[in-house]
Amino acid sequence: MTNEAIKEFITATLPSASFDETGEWLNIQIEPTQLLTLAKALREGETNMNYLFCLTCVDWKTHLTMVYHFSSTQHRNSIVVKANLDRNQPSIETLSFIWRTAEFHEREVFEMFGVQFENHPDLRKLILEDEFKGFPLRKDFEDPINMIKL
Amino acid sequence: MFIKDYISDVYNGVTSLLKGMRKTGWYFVHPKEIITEQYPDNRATLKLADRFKGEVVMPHDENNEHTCTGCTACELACPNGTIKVVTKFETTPEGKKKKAIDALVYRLELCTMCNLCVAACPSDAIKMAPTFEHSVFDRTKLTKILNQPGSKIKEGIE
Amino acid sequence: MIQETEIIKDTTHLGDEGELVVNMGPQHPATHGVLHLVVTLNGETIKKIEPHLGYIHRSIEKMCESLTYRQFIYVTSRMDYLSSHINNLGCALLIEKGMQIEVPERAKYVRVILSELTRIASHELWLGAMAMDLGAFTPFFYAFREREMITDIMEDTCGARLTMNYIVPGGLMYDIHPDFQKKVKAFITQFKSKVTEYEDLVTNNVIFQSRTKGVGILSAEDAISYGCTGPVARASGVSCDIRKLFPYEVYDKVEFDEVIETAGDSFARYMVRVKEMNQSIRIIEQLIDNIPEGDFVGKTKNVLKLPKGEFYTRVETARGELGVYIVSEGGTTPHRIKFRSPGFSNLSALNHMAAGSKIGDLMATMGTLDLVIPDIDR
Amino acid sequence: MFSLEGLTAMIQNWLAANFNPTMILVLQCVIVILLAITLFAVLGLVLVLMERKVAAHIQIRLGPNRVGPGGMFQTVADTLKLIMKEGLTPDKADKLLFNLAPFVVMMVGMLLLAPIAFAKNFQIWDLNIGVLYISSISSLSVIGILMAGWASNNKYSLLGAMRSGAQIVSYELSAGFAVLSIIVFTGSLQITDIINSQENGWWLFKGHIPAIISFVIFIIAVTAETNRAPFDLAEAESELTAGFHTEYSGMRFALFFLAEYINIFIVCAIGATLFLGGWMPLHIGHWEGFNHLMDYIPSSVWFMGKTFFLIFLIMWFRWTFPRLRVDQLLNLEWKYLLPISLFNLLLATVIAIYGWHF
Repeated sequence: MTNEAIKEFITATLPSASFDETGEWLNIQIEPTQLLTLAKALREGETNMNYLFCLTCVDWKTHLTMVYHFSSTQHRNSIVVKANLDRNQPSIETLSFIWRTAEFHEREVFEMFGVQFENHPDLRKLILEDEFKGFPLRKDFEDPINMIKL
Repeated sequence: MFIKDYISDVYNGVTSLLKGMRKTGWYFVHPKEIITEQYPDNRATLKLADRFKGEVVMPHDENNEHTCTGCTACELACPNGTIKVVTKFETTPEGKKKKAIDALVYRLELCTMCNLCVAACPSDAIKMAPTFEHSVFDRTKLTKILNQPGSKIKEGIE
Repeated sequence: MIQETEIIKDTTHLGDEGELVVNMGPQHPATHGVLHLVVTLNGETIKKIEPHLGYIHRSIEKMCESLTYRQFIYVTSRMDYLSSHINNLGCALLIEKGMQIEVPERAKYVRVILSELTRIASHELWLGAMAMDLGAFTPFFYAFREREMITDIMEDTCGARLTMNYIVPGGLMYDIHPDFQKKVKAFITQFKSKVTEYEDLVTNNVIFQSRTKGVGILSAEDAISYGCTGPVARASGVSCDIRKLFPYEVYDKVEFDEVIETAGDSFARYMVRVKEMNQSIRIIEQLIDNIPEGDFVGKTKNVLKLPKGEFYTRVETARGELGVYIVSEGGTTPHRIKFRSPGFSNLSALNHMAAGSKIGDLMATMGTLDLVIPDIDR
Repeated sequence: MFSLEGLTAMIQNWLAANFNPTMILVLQCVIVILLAITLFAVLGLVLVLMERKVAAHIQIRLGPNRVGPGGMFQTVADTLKLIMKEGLTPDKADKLLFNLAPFVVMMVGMLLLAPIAFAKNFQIWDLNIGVLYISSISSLSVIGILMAGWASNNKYSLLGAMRSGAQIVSYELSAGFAVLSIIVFTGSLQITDIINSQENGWWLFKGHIPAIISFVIFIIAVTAETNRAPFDLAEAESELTAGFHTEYSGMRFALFFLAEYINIFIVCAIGATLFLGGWMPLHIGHWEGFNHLMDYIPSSVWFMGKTFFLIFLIMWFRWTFPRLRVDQLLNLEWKYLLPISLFNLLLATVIAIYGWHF
């Protein structure tokens, strides 16, 4: 599938999505509320994006960006979906019902960035201890004891 | 049919087990295959690869001279803050002021032997030594000063 | 202020009637590290497995945000320490891609040879450790004997046995050792003569086969959905070898087969790895005599600055697909770096694979997943 | 020619000359107990070292080689270490059972020593139901293991003990049937009779196929009964950390460890007695010269040689095979070993009735 075909397909489902082709792969910028619609379409439609190979979050100090890397084992092309979140109340729909791998990756993002994943089956801390305060991968995280400034 | 399968099952199983036993038995009666290195006893013959990254050292020649200019390239290259270069200003016989190292402090306990400092050094003043017996009873002994006392920079190194 | 998330704590609940909740790990002989599994048992049968991670989480991603592009490569050796060379390669490839650095052919060849040696070493260790999980102690030592030859080669050429840090952006840290080719060839001969040993001791052993066949089955759809990669996915019939799909370095110039099994059980995963070792040997044999002469490192600037943007590289480590995702703002340090580690995704499938089987099967399943805990925790 | 028989007779005469009958009995008991304890200690030291050396050589290693020449005193050092260690009792453990369990396991080993003939006329108690006595007492060891597993208040221990219970109870059956097929040939349960019946050849050779089959089954079954790999599910290091003795430390752990090796020695001694003629030298038909030569080797050496050969075999198994799964373990017993041994017993009976054996 070419990028054009994917663009057409996405525009058909989600007219408001904006595209960016400067990087290696096609970037799709969407609103967080539209994620579930787009994800379902990507998974079930002709794009057949059955492989979510990377799920992460980037802290831009003003907002958080969820970054999803999708790929298809059928067409072998990859796309990147991004959604900007409010930094104070970050919340987005979970994808763990569509891609099972999202469950662990979302739990990691939840504790590292504090993003709430709605309808996640088991949203608990995975790596940090339960009493841990703060979100370590955010840029403003400070830990005077364990972080050594060189 | 059932009996035949049953018997062939048992037969194949037993032969596969016997094959394994033959292999281990072969090693049992061939002590020459033993590969154990008796470490503290073979110190004399134990030779590590020349490139083995054991610790950072500063080679000095017979006149107690090194080639470190105190440019702090290694300090900047180090990811862990292992190296600290303390510089001083020396006056040469001609009366010129010249930057030289006072001490190159190397903290072995922080070092990950990544070789980045050696790669960064413009005058090949430091290198990795193939030593590995680093254990000491006191942690402070791991902080070393690499330049020898009274050493000075070699002529002609800028 | 951000609202701290309420964590639901339920420490009093220790399973329902007839259930036994066992903490496997963080100190347990079969978890090969500090993996903590909370296993709910019904007699000998596993009902649920819940991994608790983070016992050796060093926050490498946060650490890398304060390291320059030259410096951060060495940290990645500590992620998946069994394929540290391939981790380094992934990072170097990303920087080279982002900055359009030319890498000399010689460096490419050596990188691939060392990657494949690393893969063999990793699989050798896995083979021994997995046999040990199933109660056979001896193959461990035989596997380590061959692995020792590889680590000796690494020591000669890279100066370290495990965390090499031999790759720098643009090529290699220094040239290969003069004896490199001779030693690699000696290793290949030795390895080929000893392969039958593993067959006698492990592969054909009736106990081993009955312990692994039909155990921990993962279907192809589930493997993709769980994001499994590497030998785990290939054993389920998913073609996912990055070396074949998106060739990097000189993988497009060598002939090798992507090993695919379809059964999806522990034995298939075992066979994939054993066959992969042979394929790696095949790759090395094609390259070892043809290492071109020339520079071992390309021309690079002293201070590396990745242009503003996002970069992603994928490399095939011994455990699967390693993704390196860097968001750069144009400075000397990355703004955000994410390592998509293969073990993390593979582990997430463990509950699905092992639930409903016996405790003994858990060891076979976990053993064939080939988990390296620092790789999962990062 | 050195013989233990003469030694016992000498002591007996000396006792008879100097003491009254009650005193003689008491003194005999004391001597036997002292000998048994010494034997235990020595066997423990020797067998642990042997296991480590065998394992090492199979695994292309050297094994213990630091304490004493060739590592000879390694186990002595280990024992010293274990004696000096603190014996911890877990909180909420059943203290009485927890402390009792290692002794129960040891006691079973001690009781089993009674009917074993170590050399010609060198036996503690030649009771007329020797084999029956052995099979009944040896099944008691499961009680000790269950006690240990239950009393530890540890989930791993409990799982290990339960596994061990299922395992020992099932494998008792095929071990019993294997022994029974030899009893069918000899027609006596007394150990002396069984050994004497092998004067012109060991049962392994005389008894045709059934004896060989029952020998194989016996070896498998006793490996399982003593919880040795590939049947070490009760300990299953990679699954249950250390199984039923997870919580034991110090001397109590040492007792479990010792009991394991004593049990191996005893079952191998029984195997040697039943199938390989005990202390009886190797005799082949009418080769008079050869038989005379064989008679020259002391009977105790014959016995120990055979026993240690079997012990080596069991160690060889351990360091070669992977462990079975718990359901496969029971499958092996109930679907393979038990039917085969039942059929084998029938065959042995037919052969014994028609007198087809040599």
